[in-house]
Amino acid sequence: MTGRPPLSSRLLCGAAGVAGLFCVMELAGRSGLIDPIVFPLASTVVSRAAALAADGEFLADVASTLGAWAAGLLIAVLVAVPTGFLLGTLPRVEAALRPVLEFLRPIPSVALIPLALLLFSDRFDMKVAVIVYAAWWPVLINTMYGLKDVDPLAKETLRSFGFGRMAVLWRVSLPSTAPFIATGVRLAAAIALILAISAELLAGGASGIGTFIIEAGGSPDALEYIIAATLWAGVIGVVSNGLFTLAERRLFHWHLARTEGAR
Amino acid sequence: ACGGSDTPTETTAANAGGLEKTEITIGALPIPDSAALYIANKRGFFKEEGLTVTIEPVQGGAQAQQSLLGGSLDATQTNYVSTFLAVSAGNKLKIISDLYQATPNSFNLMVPKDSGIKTPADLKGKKIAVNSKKNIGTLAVTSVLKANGLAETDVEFLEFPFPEMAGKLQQGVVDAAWMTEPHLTAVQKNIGATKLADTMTGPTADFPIAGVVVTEEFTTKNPKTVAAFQRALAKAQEIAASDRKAVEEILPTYTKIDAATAAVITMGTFPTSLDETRLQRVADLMLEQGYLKSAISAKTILPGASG
Amino acid sequence: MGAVMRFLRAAGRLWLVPVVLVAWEVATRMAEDIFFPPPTTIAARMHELWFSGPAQQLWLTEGALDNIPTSLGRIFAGWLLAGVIGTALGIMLGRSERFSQFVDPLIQFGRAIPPPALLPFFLALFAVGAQMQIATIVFGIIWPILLNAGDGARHVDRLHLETAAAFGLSRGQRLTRVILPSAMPKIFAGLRLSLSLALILMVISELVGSTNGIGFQLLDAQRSYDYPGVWGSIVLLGVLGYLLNAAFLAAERRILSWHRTANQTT
Amino acid sequence: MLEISNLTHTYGSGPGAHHALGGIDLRVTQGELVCIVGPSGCGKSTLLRSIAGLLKPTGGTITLGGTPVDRTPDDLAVVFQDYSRSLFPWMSVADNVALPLRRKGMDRGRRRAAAEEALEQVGLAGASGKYPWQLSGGMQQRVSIARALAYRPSLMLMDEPFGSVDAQTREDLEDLTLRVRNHHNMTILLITHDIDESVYVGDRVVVLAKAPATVVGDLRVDLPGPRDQITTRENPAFVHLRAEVGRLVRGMRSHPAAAS
Amino acid sequence: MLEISNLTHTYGSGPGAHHALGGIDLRVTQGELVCIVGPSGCGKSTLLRSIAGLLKPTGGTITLGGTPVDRTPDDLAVVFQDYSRSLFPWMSVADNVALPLRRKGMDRGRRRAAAEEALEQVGLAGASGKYPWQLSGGMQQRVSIARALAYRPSLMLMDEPFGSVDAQTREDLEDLTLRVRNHHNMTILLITHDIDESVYVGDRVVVLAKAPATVVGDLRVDLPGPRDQITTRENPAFVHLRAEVGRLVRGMRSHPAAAS
Ligand SMILES: Nc1ncnc2c1ncn2[C@@H]1O[C@H](COP(=O)(O)OP(=O)(O)OP(=O)(O)O)[C@@H](O)[C@H]1O
Ligand SMILES: Nc1ncnc2c1ncn2[C@@H]1O[C@H](COP(=O)(O)OP(=O)(O)OP(=O)(O)O)[C@@H](O)[C@H]1O
Ligand SMILES: [Mg+2]
Ligand SMILES: [Mg+2]
Repeated sequence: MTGRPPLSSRLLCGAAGVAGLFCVMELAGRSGLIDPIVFPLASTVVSRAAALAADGEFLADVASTLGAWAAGLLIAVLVAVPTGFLLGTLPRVEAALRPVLEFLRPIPSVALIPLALLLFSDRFDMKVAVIVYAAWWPVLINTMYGLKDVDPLAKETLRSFGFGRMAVLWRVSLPSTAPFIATGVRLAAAIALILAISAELLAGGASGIGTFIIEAGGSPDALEYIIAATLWAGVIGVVSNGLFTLAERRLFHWHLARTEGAR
Repeated sequence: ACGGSDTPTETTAANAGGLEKTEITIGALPIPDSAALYIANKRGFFKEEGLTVTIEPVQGGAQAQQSLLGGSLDATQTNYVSTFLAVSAGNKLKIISDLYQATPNSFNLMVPKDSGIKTPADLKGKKIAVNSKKNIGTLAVTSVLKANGLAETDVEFLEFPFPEMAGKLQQGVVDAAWMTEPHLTAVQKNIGATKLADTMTGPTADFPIAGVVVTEEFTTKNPKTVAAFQRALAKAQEIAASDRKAVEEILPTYTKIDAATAAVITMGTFPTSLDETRLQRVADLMLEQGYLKSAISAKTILPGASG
Repeated sequence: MGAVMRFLRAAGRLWLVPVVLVAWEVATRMAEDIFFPPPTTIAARMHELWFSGPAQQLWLTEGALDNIPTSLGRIFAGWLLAGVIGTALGIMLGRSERFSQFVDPLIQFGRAIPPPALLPFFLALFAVGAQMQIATIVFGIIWPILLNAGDGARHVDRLHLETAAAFGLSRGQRLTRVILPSAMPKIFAGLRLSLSLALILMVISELVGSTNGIGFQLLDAQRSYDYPGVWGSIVLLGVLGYLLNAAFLAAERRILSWHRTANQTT
Repeated sequence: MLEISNLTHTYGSGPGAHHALGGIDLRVTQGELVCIVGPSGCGKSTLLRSIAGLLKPTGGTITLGGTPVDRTPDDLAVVFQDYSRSLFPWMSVADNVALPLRRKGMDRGRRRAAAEEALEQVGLAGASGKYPWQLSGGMQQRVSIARALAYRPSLMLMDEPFGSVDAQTREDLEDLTLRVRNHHNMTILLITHDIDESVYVGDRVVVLAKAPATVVGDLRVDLPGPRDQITTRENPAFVHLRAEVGRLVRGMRSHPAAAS
Repeated sequence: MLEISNLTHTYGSGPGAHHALGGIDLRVTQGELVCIVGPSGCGKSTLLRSIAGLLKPTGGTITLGGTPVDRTPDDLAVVFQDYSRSLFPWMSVADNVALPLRRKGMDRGRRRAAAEEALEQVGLAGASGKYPWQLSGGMQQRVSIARALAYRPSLMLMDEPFGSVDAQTREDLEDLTLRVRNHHNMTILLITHDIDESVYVGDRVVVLAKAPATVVGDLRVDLPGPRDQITTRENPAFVHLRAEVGRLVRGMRSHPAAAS
């Protein structure tokens, strides 16, 4: 617990890391290691991305993508955590459902987008459905594995005081699984963003980062536009992850204190 | 199949022409082919007919057709090869307007600077990039190959998005690339690629490329709306066909092609009428090259004929 | 006798599968939608595509031999690479605050980038074909392993680490005997997620510049409007995923046996 | 109140099986405080967990107030041997103590007050806002005692509850336990390794023999009540009983010791 | 060998800070066995963890054999108070004991043999193939003692090492510790709550006062060696020292007790 580096140093180090990668990419491009025709120079991409930040239309696209992302992620978590608990605590149900779930899990959400297009007449619903489908797996799996990791003595303690199954779930299993579920949510957040963009790419639509990429596809500078938009997707990922990490540090300080030991 | 007809059709008071449906969402690709749609919208041709048309960018024909059936789109731009394939698979689709037709040098086979490939006959055993297999690209390239004594199996087609083809040519991942505008102009300028062949000659000369497609259900339920749409779009096609400047002006508004590029690229033509015999050429060539298992009459994909 | 019982019990666990299949068949037959062919049609198409070959090829068709092993090879190569790199990097991240400060933003950045959008980058770095596809798979599936391993390594019970420190265990021993085992349950959660993701990424990586593989076949069926073929590929992916997962769980049960029994509730 | 007959338990099966309990018979009446002593690993905790319904014994019966124990009985509190793992790290000390009181239908304020009171009784008045991992081992153990005491169960099971505290605190806790027991007429089963303690707090001392555990001694402690740390321990009856239990634990079964 | 001067430690900062060690001075010479007693929560474990280099004290210095302790010293073994959490659940008991021996450069066979021997010494001959969670609390504690003993460190730190075992086993372990110490000339710091034990095994008994911890007593135990559970405990010097320590712990600082 002691001596956690202050936020500023985290930011600084992170910035240094990003700058390092930028330089490597730029050098690779300039030295001809990566032909700029094949993959544009880092500086070109960054300046394009910077220009996009001032482009109102692009910002509207980002907002639209984020809307679907947030809705999809929220629903995915709300569905996956209870399901994870159900499956994690009722081995019979888990055994019965497992074949079906394990069959569904590897089906590429991208392959499902065409089907989703057939089923939903509303674009937003379609996007959200696809996001939920892809994003709930990490939350589900992490919930189930987290449940296996709960200290049995902690559960027995509560049971010995006469608490029922539900109370034990709620008061012991949930809190001690929560940090691991949170990791699942962070995984899901990135996947949800990926799916939001992919769905827009495949399905089109009025606005969204994916739609922006479609529009850029017809341009001679398409690659630069696409990669600049991708850059923003990455930035959104970094920011959202930062927020999640902050929330986790607040919520699970007990977890850190107990485990952040001698390094 | 699902949902399309369930969308409640709004009939507003302003609906003078007794249209069954006044609000239409149409999918369009951000390429020159769909210019007339945007012209019609911008100049108010749709409004004049009592239609409110929303144009949404889509990436490809196949997904757009799925959106059509799912109900998130009422109509969409499509290329004819995709349409015939879809119809042969049992989809009930109707073409209601023609949008775009090839001209010389609008779809060329490009090779890198100083390539050893001098004529299409040199392509034997080589790799060719197309944007999508089993589509116009392969169809057109194959007809060029045939004209040069090669068969489709003599080459290997690889799929790459148009924007990446320049890089693939440069890296030598492919030996030739089938490209269209604005990438054609860009690839010549950026890496000095040269034209190996125009793929829109001979059997593919003036080849029909793209049109507007709806479901059969849509035409039977909304005949007046379809007619209104056709009238409005025809006006715009007229303008696009006769006034290149109009197209050049509209292009930067819905694509990321700037005015300077728009001024120099080679464009196809914008047909003003839907012609069955021209469309039949597509189906016939597809049958000849084995894309279709049995002959399809172009009539079946035109409104009025129930297929 | 034991084997028979075990078989019966295993079969008993699969009871939901026929139920789902029958429901699916009935629903699709009633809907009569060309986009949703009934399972029997899909099965027939799958048989035609992959399982109608000569006996000496185990009834696999050329199409099957051409596409399935290549795809599986890519999946395994990608998954193993991702497992090794992800675990190693994850543990470094979990154990070194410094290191994680520097690279964390890059990782979060990379994680949020849609793998299809990175195809051009991999295409630029690697020759088209297996190398580039494996790179795409690794890039797409490494995150769950990386994050979970990092998490597991970060949250090793403090007293375990102190014990290791007190007895002067070397860095290597601390890693292999303490950190790795205690992060193992989480790493396995990541590996299991990634295994299915590998199938998905395999499909995505075969969408561009590829000439064979299950993903390529899926795409091919899609553009030929061969709906039973599309569904057939999806079902094949599902079945492969199920089998891979079952094998994985069996391995996990062996490796994490201490964990299962140590934490079983009485 | 509690009747155990021919209780057996075997951990695992096959060649690695461990026969922990080998037929235990025990009756405890309402309000009694029974101490259980026995060598390390003999099966005391196993017995306790069976009574608490946390473990399904492989044989025999346990009835509590006439009804067989097949799940955790109502109105029971347990102080676990592994106290540090039985506290919830995500809750403050006070919340840990107050949590079971929800079962009693107490409102927030009364739960809080009861927790504070119990913490004060075990000498942790100032620690209520801290988290368990901020406490020393002995303090954690006292929190888990406070949790059980605050609950005021009719049956309390304590597994080496005073093992990690200093002598002075230990005596205080022993007296506290006795006071609370008298006040609320609880039945208590207390496992201890301290023979003096077993005689001092117990109404009876039950001695278990090594694996598989069986009852080898059951001594009634007839000491004049109320007990007092100094006078009781000086009582010749206490000294005698202590020696008796000591001999039983050492397996000497009441023979006069040869040496000394 | 070990020198501690003016050691202070404060947990946390700001209003919630806890001042655990308030300036401890202590010198331990090579081969000495020093027992540390003090009330629960006074800071004994904190002191131990500082010596083991597991915790960076906020003030003062610790030197071991002349070099300041800033990381975990070499050739050290610790028996943690929370023994159950300090065993690795993914390793068998024998592997847990054998693990540190890798540091000594022993080969597999010798590690194994040393582990088996140590387990036998603590009375766990049969348990080597089991996992820690298959053992009773007292057995787990003995495993962690065996691990430390098998390691034969030059400095051993033991935090209430015999708290969870029965009286008989406890005596055996005390004697074992003394034997091993004499044989290998180890230096041992042993925290205990049992005053008798501290006098019986210690060469010196250091008494800590309650938070913040300071040394309030440092008694040399001058009992005729080799110690023996029966004769030593009967020795009047033992009885006197025990009373002395008891008084110090109770804060009575050598005044004759009023009562009794
Ligand atoms: N989960 C388990 N699996 C297998 N064996 C077990 C398990 N738990 C306990 N045992 C065995 O059962 C026996 C009795 O254990 P128990 O915990 O009841 O002992 P105990 O009397 O409480 O000892 P202690 O005083 O040391 O706590 C021990 O020999 C132990 O090895
Ligand atoms: N991580 C921590 N954060 C805050 N305070 C702590 C922490 N660890 C210990 N303390 C406090 O420091 C004091 C001394 O704790 P320590 O564990 O050293 O006591 P101890 O003498 O070993 O007691 P016991 O005999 O009960 O084990 C206690 O009051 C405890 O509350
Ligand atoms: Mg026990
Ligand atoms: Mg302590």
